[in-house]
Amino acid sequence: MSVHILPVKVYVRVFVALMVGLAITVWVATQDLGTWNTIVAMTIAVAKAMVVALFFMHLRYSSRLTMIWAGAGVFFLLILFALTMGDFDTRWFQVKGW
Amino acid sequence: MSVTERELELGHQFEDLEQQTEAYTVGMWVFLVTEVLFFGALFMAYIVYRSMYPQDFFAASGELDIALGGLNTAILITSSLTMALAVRSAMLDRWKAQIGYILATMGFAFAFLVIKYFEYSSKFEHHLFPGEHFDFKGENGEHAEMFFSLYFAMTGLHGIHVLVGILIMVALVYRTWRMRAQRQDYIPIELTGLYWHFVDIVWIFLYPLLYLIGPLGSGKG
Amino acid sequence: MNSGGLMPEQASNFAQEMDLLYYVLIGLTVFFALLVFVPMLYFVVKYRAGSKADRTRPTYHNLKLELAWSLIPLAMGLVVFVWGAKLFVEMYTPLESENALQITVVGKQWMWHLQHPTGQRENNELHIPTGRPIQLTMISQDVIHSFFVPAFRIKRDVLPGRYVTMWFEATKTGRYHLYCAEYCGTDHAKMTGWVYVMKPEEYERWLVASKWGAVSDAARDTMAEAGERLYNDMQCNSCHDPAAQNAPSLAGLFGKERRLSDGRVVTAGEDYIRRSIYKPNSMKVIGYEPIMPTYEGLIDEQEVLQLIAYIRSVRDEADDLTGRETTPEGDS
Amino acid sequence: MSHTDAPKGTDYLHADYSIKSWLLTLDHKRIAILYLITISLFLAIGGSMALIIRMELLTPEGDLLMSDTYNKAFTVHGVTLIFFFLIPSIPAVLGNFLIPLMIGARDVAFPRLNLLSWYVFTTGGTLGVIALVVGGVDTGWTFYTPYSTSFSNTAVVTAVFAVFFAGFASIMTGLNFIVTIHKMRAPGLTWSRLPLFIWAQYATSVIMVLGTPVIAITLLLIAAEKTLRIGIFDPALGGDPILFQHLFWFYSHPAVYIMILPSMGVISELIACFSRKRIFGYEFVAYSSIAIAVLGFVVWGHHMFVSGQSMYAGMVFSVLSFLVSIPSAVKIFNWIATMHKGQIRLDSPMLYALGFIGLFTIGGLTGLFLAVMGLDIHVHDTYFVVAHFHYIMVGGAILGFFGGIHFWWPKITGRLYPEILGKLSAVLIFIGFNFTFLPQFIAGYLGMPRRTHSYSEEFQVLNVLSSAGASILASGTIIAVAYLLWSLWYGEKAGRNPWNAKGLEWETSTPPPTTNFERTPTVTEEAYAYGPDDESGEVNNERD
Repeated sequence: MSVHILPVKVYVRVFVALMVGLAITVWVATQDLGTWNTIVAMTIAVAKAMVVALFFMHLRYSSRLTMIWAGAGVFFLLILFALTMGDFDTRWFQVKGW
Repeated sequence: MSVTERELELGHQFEDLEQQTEAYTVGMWVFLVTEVLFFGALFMAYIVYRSMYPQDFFAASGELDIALGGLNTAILITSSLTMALAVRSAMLDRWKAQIGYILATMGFAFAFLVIKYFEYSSKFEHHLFPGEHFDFKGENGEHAEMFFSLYFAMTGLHGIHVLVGILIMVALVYRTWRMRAQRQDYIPIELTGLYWHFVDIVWIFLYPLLYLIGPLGSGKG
Repeated sequence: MNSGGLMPEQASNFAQEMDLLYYVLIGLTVFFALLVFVPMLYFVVKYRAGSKADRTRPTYHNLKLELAWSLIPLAMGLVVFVWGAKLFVEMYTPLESENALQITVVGKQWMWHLQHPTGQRENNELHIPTGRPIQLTMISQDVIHSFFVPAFRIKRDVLPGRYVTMWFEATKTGRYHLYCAEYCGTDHAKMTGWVYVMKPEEYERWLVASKWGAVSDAARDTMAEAGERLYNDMQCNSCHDPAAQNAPSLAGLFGKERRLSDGRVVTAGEDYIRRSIYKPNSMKVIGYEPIMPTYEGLIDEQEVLQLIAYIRSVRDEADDLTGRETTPEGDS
Repeated sequence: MSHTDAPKGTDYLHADYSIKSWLLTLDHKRIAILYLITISLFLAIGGSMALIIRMELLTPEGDLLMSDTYNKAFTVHGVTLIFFFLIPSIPAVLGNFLIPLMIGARDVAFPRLNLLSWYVFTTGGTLGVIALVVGGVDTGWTFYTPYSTSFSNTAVVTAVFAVFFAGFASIMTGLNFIVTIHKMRAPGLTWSRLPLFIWAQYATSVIMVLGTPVIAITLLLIAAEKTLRIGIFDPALGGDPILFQHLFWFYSHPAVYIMILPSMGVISELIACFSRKRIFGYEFVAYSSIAIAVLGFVVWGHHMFVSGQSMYAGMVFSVLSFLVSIPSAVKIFNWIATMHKGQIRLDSPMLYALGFIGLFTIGGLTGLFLAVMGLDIHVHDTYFVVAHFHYIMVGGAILGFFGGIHFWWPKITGRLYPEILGKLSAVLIFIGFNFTFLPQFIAGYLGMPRRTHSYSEEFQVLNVLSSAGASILASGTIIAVAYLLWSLWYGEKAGRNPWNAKGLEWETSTPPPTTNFERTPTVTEEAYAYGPDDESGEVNNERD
């Protein structure tokens, strides 16, 4: 990972983006979009997390290995979510059966 | 400050500085993977119980103060900025700026914990801490205790991480001050920065999931 | 019991197929074990250090071989998976047929309570007829137990807080072991019992005989009657009678749709009734005030099952006349 | 490679005799020795519990122990052997010692973290054993709720906290190995030239790092629920015990691969060395380790077919469980193919390797019985399951560990163990093991439930057989431990490469100097380069 020094401007712009993201999240929460509320809130949160990871944590300038490991954590977490919810959300099918 | 590269501390097991830096960075990211899964299991419980008792979660979430939560999110984002600038100034060997930014980050972190303290103490007064004398007067609060169990588990674990972050930063400031005369390795500050940004990312997810659900304005989702 | 052989008795309709599946898998195991051990021993002997075997041109790669011993075992595995899944679904899907004998099982720390629809209550023992499907509706009062009868090849974890069902049909008369398979505490090993399988006429005689010594008429009640007695003792009728307006009438409730205050539409099955009894304000029906007190601790699991049997038996006259499903309660 | 041996007194064992030099060492080889001592103690404790259990099961009525004493005994057996012996054994002992040597590095990436992991492990393990033995925990190693949280009034919180604390040692070791293998390989040592032991250790470290945090938080939730009465897993307060099982098995199934993968790495080394031949299908065996690590995380539901999990999720887990068995099959077949046209020597490490292949094949195939949903209904929670996982854990992991210990014993201690006794103990362990656990398969299908201190009379014959076998297995193990300890003082001095094996760890002197290599070696040929010329097969015990 070469010593990559970013101009202060980049950091400030990232900071502003995060603050705007926060404002949007709060505003969206006051609107009644039904189930869309959560989906929108989560996409904004993921976007903010990506921005923090790529710029503040220098992931964008890190080696491919670091990026793979950053992705691995989230990938295996999603496996846990997907397969466990696969159980909880399909339990009520049981009554109808094959 | 004319100090050659060689005098930077190089572990005996490493061949050169570049290998050491890369090793510490990858090592830190692997540690952050364990933290992702450590918090992830709690998010798993949150997803399961919110899908089981949506109404109770919305009612219980109504008890949380959105403004304080939002302020806390802003504080943590700002502390992330000051930490990033601290890392940048460490890379540029400006140890005075570095100490200044770290102290700013610690200030914001401390403010975050103070706000958390007020939030927690108000919950205790309203008997919202899960346990024997938990009573929730809200409308459909049958499983509100589940929400508060998760609320205290997640924000409590996050709070402990913030506290640990502050302690590391105290050690860091002392080390930077003590070694101010020579050119310093930016690895320690870089790793603390990675840790701190991770703590910020966790809160970025916690805030919408815990505070911003339920009937705020007219929203029900 | 069994003749000290290596296989348990086959005393239920599933035993045959389960054992066949077991033999097929033993066959697969023997096949693959030989596929590994024979070449291994042969090579150990033939190519032992210093032997005069031909060792020219040793091979280190063979893609076709690698693919063969990956895909072929996977294909065999998937065949066995499909068969196993079919058997699993067949065993764990609740029976719809009417002539199934509905036995309720309540697992409690270190004993089994069993109830027949005709009111007989047994501890750690179950008398059942052959030739008739038996459906078990099971729940636990404390920790997770597991209802396991090896001779019938049936097992299912009995969970606290949720009904699970399992069905089988006994095919051979005799006395078979009942075990608790899921570790449940100090006397987990003693939580065993017996299942007596009798000819249908013998079973009828047993039903009558077991009621012979009944002293109070309560002991002679069927489950539904016991449920009705409890329904009145606990004054459920003061609110739930069709005349009273402050609670939804329970007539013909079973199997019907119920619209809840948060918009969800729920079919009123056993779980719904049980949760309404124990946690009423988590199941608020639209259009009614949530004034029902919780009966947690007042009524135990067996009594809830009796209430459910009673509610299941109460026909709604409107249904019988028109015979069609009324609109979900609360839409009127 | 010059054959000059390091002058006397500068190898890592004799460099410094003070206690402080051992307790504060940063040398990965010494930390490996510290780990070896600690896990041997835990093996002794767990193993003795196994003998007590087998004695109890000699008679159908529970007459040797009271029921809750028996429950505490099998909990000590389970928790101690799984969390404090099997999971750390090969990675922390053989991994710590060999990884830097095999990749030509001077030490692991983070030596201080390595020492910290030993202290965390030993503290956690000791606290755990004290809680289990003195306090007594009767929940079994699985801590199933709601029994562990609301109904068991034994020292669950202390034991759970101890396992949580020891889990960090696993995370530290995993993290250390991942960075070491990525960043500290000698020049020329590309991934395709790495010994397969390193591939297996890398895959194990990936599982340790990804799985351990989930069980850490699950154990914390158990402790929180017991102390603060929050209802995450308590059905009365709206919690769901099945969620506990999901979170528990999300770690605990990959944990069984943490136990078996290192042994597979050891077996690859042993088969190659004692057949004097390069491993057949090197890439397939290497990538199968990674495949096991990744697929190991998607199959945990096969522990919960009968537990009230929805049948559709059960089907998904069942299919994936068949998929995860394929990489293990690929490894077994490739080992057999390696022996084709080799120069096979049946020294004791090879006996352990062949024993591993035999027993692990049986263990793996009986696992398929349990992956079939229909059959699992009958055999779940019976002695069939107990026999299956002992075939994998003892027949696989422990045989691999013993094989590795015997193979690298000369390099670790500079001494040779008595070969005849080595062969005797290997055969004794193999016979004793089969004697112990084959009858349990039959008892399992007959319907004998597990974790019961009394059972029905018709199972007695099988249990007596099993207990008899257990004594043979125990005697074989005790003989092995005895002559290994004996060899420390009276064993023949070992030369630099007693097995004439290939691998960087055999290039340096025996026992290796503190900094492993005089100068970092460069690697030019691929792993296991047993060329035809030195396939003469005779073992020259260079005594220089």
